[in-house]
Amino acid sequence: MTTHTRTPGTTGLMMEEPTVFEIGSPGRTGYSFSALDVPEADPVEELGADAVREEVSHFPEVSEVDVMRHFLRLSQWNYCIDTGFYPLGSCTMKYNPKINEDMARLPEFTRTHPKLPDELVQGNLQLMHCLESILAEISGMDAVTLQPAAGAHGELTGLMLIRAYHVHKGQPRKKILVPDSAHGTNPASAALCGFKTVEIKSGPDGIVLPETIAEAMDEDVAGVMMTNPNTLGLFETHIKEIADIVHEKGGLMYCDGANLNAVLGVVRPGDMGFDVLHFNLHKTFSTPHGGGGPGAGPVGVKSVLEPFLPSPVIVSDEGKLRFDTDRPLSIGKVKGFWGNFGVLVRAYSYLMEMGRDHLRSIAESAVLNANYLRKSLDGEFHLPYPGTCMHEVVFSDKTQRTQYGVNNLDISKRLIDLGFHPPTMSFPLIVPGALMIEPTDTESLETLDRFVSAMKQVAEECRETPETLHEAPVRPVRRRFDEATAARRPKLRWTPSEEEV
Amino acid sequence: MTTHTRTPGTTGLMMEEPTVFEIGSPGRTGYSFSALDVPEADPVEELGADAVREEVSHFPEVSEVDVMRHFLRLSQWNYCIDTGFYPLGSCTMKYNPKINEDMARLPEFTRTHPKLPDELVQGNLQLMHCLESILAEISGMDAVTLQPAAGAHGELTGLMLIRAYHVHKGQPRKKILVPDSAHGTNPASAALCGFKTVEIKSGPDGIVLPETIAEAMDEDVAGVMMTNPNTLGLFETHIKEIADIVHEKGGLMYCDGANLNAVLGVVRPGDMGFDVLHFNLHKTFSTPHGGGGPGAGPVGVKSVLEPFLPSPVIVSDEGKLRFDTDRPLSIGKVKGFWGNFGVLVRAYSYLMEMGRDHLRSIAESAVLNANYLRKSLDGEFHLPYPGTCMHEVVFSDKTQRTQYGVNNLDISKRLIDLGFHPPTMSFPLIVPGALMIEPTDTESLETLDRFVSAMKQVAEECRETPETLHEAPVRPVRRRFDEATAARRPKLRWTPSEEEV
Amino acid sequence: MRYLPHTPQDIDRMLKTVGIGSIDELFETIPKNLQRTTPLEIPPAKSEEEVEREFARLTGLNRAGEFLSFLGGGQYPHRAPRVVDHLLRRSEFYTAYTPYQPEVSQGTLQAIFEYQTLMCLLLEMDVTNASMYDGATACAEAALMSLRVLRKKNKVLIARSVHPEFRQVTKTYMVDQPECLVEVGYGPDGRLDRNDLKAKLDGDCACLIVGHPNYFGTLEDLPALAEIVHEAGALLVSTFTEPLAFGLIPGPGRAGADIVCGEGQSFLGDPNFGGPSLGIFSATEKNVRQMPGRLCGEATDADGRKGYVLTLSTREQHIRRDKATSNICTNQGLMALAATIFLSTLGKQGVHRLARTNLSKAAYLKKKLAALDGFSLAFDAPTFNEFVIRCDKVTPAEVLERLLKKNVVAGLALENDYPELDRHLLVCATEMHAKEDLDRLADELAAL
Amino acid sequence: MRYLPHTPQDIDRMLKTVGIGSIDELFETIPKNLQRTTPLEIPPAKSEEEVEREFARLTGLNRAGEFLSFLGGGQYPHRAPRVVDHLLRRSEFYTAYTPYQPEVSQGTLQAIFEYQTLMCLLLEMDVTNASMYDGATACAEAALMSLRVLRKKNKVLIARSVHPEFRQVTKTYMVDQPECLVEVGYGPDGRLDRNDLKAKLDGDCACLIVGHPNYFGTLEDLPALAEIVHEAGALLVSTFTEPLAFGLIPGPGRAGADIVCGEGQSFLGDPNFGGPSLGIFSATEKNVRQMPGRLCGEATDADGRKGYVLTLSTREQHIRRDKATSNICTNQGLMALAATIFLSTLGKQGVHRLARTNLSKAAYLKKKLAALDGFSLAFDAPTFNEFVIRCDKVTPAEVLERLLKKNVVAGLALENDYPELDRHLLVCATEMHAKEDLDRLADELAAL
Ligand SMILES: Cc1ncc(COP(=O)(O)O)c(C=O)c1O
Ligand SMILES: Cc1ncc(COP(=O)(O)O)c(C=O)c1O
Repeated sequence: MTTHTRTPGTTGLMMEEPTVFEIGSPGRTGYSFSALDVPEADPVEELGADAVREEVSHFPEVSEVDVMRHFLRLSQWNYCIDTGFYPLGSCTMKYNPKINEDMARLPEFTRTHPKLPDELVQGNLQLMHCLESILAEISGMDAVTLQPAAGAHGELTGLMLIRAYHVHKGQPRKKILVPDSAHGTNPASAALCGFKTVEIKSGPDGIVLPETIAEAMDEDVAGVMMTNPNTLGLFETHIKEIADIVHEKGGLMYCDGANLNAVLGVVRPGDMGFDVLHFNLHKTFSTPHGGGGPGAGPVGVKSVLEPFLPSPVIVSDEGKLRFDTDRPLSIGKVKGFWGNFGVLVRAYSYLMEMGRDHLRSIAESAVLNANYLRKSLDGEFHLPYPGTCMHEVVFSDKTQRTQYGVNNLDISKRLIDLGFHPPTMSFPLIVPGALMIEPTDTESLETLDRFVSAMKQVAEECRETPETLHEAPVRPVRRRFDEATAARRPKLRWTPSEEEV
Repeated sequence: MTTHTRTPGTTGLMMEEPTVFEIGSPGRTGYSFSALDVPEADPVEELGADAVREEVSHFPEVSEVDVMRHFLRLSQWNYCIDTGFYPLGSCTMKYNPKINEDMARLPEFTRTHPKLPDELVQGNLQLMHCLESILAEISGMDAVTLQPAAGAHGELTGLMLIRAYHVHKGQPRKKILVPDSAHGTNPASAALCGFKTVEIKSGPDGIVLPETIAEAMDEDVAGVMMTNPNTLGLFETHIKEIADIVHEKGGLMYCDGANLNAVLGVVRPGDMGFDVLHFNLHKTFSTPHGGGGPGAGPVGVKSVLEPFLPSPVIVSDEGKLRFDTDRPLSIGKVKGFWGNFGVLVRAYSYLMEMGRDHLRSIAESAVLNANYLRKSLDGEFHLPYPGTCMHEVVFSDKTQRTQYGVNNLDISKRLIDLGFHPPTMSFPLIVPGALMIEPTDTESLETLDRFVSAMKQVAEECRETPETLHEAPVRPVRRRFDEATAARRPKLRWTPSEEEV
Repeated sequence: MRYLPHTPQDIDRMLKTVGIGSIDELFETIPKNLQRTTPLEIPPAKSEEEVEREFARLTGLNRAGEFLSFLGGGQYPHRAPRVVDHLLRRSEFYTAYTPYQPEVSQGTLQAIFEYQTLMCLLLEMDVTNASMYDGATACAEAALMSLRVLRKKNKVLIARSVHPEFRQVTKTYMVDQPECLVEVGYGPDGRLDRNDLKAKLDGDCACLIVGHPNYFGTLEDLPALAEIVHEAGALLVSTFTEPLAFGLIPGPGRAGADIVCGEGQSFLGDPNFGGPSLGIFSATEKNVRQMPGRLCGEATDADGRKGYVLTLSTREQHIRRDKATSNICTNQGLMALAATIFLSTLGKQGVHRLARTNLSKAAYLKKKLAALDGFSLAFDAPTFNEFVIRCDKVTPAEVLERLLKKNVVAGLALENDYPELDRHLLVCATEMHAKEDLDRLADELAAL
Repeated sequence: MRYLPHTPQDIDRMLKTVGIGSIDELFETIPKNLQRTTPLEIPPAKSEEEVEREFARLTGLNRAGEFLSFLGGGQYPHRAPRVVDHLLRRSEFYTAYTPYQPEVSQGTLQAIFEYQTLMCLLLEMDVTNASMYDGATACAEAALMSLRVLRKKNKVLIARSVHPEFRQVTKTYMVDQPECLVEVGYGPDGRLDRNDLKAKLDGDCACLIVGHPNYFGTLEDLPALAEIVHEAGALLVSTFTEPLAFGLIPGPGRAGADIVCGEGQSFLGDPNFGGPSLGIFSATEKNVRQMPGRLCGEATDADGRKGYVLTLSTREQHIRRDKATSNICTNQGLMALAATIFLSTLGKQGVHRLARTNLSKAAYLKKKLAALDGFSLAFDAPTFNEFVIRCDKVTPAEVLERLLKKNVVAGLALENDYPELDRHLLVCATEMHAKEDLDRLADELAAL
């Protein structure tokens, strides 16, 4: 086995660490077995010689100590919400309350097998049932399915419902209208669902104009997929008018609920004219992102779409809850079993603590924070859409790019040096060089002020020492990567070095 | 409130962080209250106006988010076992198994009030009772008390037993013999117990010679306090002979069991002639040090001392366990309630997992590791006592100090730069410039090899670039401190700045 | 509210900066008539203590803890070593986002890289992605990927012995062409019916999807199937619900499977009522650019140091939008990490031994049950840790009901998903079952 | 063994380096006749799963969870916010040693500095050490410190109303001069009997130790006592078992206490069967060099940056050996951290409100119980969250026994520690008791 060849300590506190395949020693293990209390089966006898492998070559051989250190050291290379400000636009990186984690680990929940008789898991069912009602009330919808595992999965599910609705009416439709500011998953979900995506131009103020929709709307349009507030952080003021146009032509309105944080308790998608929406529990309802999931993307619908919901649904029979699979019009299952239950538990815990008393305060705090940043940084960075924003504000690198040759990537990387997670840059596509900043409801004024100082420092550096920005970041454990080469010659797994093969 | 004035990020991952008194905002809180369901009492009415304070001035005003980030950031400034090698001699910094932490958090344990009727806490009592038996068997003692909270507390308790024994015999004695290699707590505990400490010179091989003891031994010596293996990592080969001499003169033998890790399952203090010893559960039995405690320092005794044990003791009445306070000869209580129960749970968990099968392997691994380091570094660093060692090896900076002007502190600080925790330097006092290295049983050969390389690099640097060592450490969040000034003008608490007062 | 930091003074200061007089002005772009004027009708706010009480009430309604269960069928009783949860609780792991910024996400990225490698080693495949939602959606994505790889073909064959939920979700995902999903039956040994396969395998077939082990716990003859399928110019998709089997049996890649995917819950421990679990998805190098999901790859930084980045993202929705290979964005990252830690802890020896322990427990139970009067084995091909018994005298429904009264969940009745298997129970035994548990099931069944 | 890393090959390599042929040779300095030849008679090794089962067995023997308890008397039912344990689980905190190397221990050190400050603010004292073992040993150390500060004096007065365990441990610690510990009685109001004090307070007295609140839950008139004691040239030591009271009442430092010490379990939450808890120890600046225990202080590093170190260590055993102010080495560091996190979370508003909640709950219960036929209040001075009731008709032993049958632990009988209080029960109510709990106690007592 190779050993640590690079500098063993970078700060005396963080270590360089090879992959788990390069540490340990042959024959070592980190697992403890109970003695086998039944006769040991002979694999060859049970399965046949061809069906038995010698070993899983190159699997790790490490102790529990090795495991603990290895992954602890890796963890120390991550920035996270609990380290600091994470204004990654559209991702709603709010604080993940600690009690949620504990509740989700209650063994009475975690140990339940999904196929247990309903009567043994009434607690699980009740939690899910209550969560459905709360989400329905918050969104102004009539019914909710908890099955989808993430936002994009919710989109797919919602679009399938729209599709099934039209098919059921005997008028299958082929097109989905999607504004140009939409998140990439929107067109991708539409395509996966067999729809043709028609891109809708946002108006000059960054919101969709009813006339644009009216123009694109025809009898082959199954629905319109909108995000409200949209990804520019702006409320789609004409939403009701748009919905009327769409409904008039027999279309349905889909709401990407990724930005629901902005309007909790203030306005409900169901009241704006939406027929179906997905929630991101891992955004709005504080469940952790886990470094890339798991999330949960429940879908809420108006009653017209209820018959098509994924099977099963939870129903109450004389106070006893059960899964009902007798759903002839259902689109079927979109996921194994019932959804990301552990994530649902966390969201339920959050909703219990927030309750009706604090729900609106979440939106207020989120929107106030975004507008505070908007005003505080206006002038330093270009604001393509300068009006009052909702939960997030989108700046651009226009000034810096055109005047100093510094782009949004450079600015973001420099923020890393200053102790902040960068904003979102990959979209909205209608803002070239976007810096999409979502401070969320849990960030304090002091944190915002520190971020404002850092952004101002960066703006100053753009003017004075632009090379600092091209070179950034210089402080973390790694600097900028050569991603082009990585994609050209992808190395997607560890492989043993020559002598080990 | 002041804000972060220093560089907000040092590596983009670790942050500078002011004290908790300097963050937050007036009126903010991180605690959630249930509504009061009884009439609100008026403090002035209940307690009198003089007995009510306005507020606790300058107390923190922070949210849960602030709290989480503050302490998480602080944590990132610590080196710990789970980060890497921690060869702090005499401290037995072995891996702290994760299951122990979970078992100690079982609510059926943590929620028990110490004054509950015995019948409601039979689980606690059984755990303690079993732990006592196991410790007795491991040490070769007849009875064990779990009351002392740490090693030094165990020492004090043990010495009190010795004292009470002589008093009870009607022959109070005044002196305790303590070898010059002893840990500072030994003489300090003796003094606290009202004894006069007589220092015993170690022999040329680092161990105590029977003749030295014989010389010092008289009818006023209550006992001899020895550490075996001693703090040089050497086994006191003449221990039985010494014990005979002491016993002959009516004295008793006390064993500082801090180094028990070296001899688990190999030899028992009770079989060497010791009458009383303390255990450090936070060393030998893997309970975490917690950045300075809590520990647990149970005391084991031969039957002659049993009547004097702290009250209460656990006894079994027809299968039911109970606390017995009817102990007329007891020295009394040495701590509130029954001991550091949560620490006892962890040690019990460790002992359950190790069992008789692995206990000796612990000692073997610990001793093998120490000797491997001894041999691998012999020649690079001076070895004052070059023979086979037990669980630790003590080098000195003699070569480096005399030839290159580099001392053990410099060497230690340089190790920090290289990603290792330094060895113990403060003792044994008989080795000037000591580097006391205890690798423990849970460290792998790869880790030891990396440490050897680092030590060799340091030795090389002493020869080539000694200034590197004087300046070390340069990598962690702070460099060497001016401790002299800190002690001369002590600032032992945060105070508000002028304008805040 | 302890998570909402603003004090009234903070709010005043901020409003001043924003240049407005009240919070409500922030919402002025929202038409007044749409805004709510009354609070939502949801429960009132609770303190932390009250939240705990609510959860105590809910968990008190669950009674599963009192029951001895032999349920498998896609989710298996295993326990993760304690160290796994200790590491998952590291804020740096669970409160981070998808690692878009590699410089401050090397921890997550290296862990994904290790996960991808572990799965490749276990399944004997070239490439594994960073995770899918679960086994069922992974299976569905495999069908769609096959259709992308072989663009001229439009049919997907799926073995009836593939997990019913995998089949259902695949059908849902094939929204455009449900009729193109064609089932292939199983033979009396519980394996794929090769005659039926040969009858249905034509030039339009993009792939055959099998389970290995399949839903009956049975191992397929993968090399033979690979040969047949490849000969017809189609891909072999091998799915699984119990990847622990691969600690003992060869990875499907060895037999030539083109896509291997399935459910990774066994490497997480507790079933968690079915989620969050882990969708594992592996393919051959040659088809990597048709893979769904994120991929982590090695890269070099500006100082020449090795590290990791998300790569080949031109396949993905944030770049390709409606031309992406999948719409997946958030996946099951933390679960992939959990599996990585669990498998590292088990290691080479452990994964073999744990698999063998499962085999031994199930073999013991199988033998005992087969010997009972009134029960027989349904299929005779080899099985790993679950198998199907036939209830010759009492109906499965009655077996289940009567054992439930004895606090035993005897297994899963197959009739719902397989009307033709109306006397059949799927029974599972793992390392979590002590011998006395296994004996108890046999005794209870004997006593019926 | 998963914690012991060496494989047989590793051991061979190491033995070769050491230059010996077998492990046993490592133990050659241990006389053969002392070495064991047979394994120890302790239970066999268990797997992780088996360890869990053993603990399930043990916790199953505890029945306290089913009981409603009104026990206080030195350990109080409070709950720590969940965030506390999340932070205590950080390896960087709990697996570090005492911060001897400040450059890599700034986290622990700054937290200690914050702890010291919090306690100084709460108790209105100048200096607080990094912690003692618990309240009882802190009290004992306060007696010894008083004797060091006033070296010519040899007597320690201690109020009989100080927690019995504090008194017992102090007596144990005064090993050399047990007769020098003199008790001062209490009056009919539950406070210190000033006449008795005056009678005993002579020129040999180094200090008076009182409880505030004392063991009966009663608040002392601290300013008056301070005056009397100081006049006699002695120190006032104010102890406590319920520091939450200081969220509402002035810190003892304000009244002039010279040493303030006690038990900090209330800031940890769960009582944990009495430990590990937290010994809090504060003193005045002027006597800092006579303090026991570790102290953390601010310092400047080589780059001029502020940081923290352990300081004034010339008082301590590792430097001073038999001349040290105490023998304490390992203290209760992690518990001090827990209290720091808990108190930071509570904050200025919270600590006041929580204290007031406790007062309200206890006041409500006190009023209810006082109104019951057959029960009366024993003392009339103000109390915080516990108080003594007199059982006028039924003996306390019988009250306890009969309520135990109803799953209620009604309180603590005082007779054991105070033979003169043989009809008395100490009853406690905190924020953990719902109104219905309090009503239930009253109802059950009424029904006797
Ligand atoms: C606006 C928007 N829609 C949809 C998604 C997709 O959600 P998920 O990642 O949960 O699939 C995102 C996620 O970033 C988003 O920001
Ligand atoms: C040899 C020796 N004796 C006694 C002690 C004191 O133990 P504790 O710190 O648990 O009080 C130590 C602690 O380092 C030690 O090394």
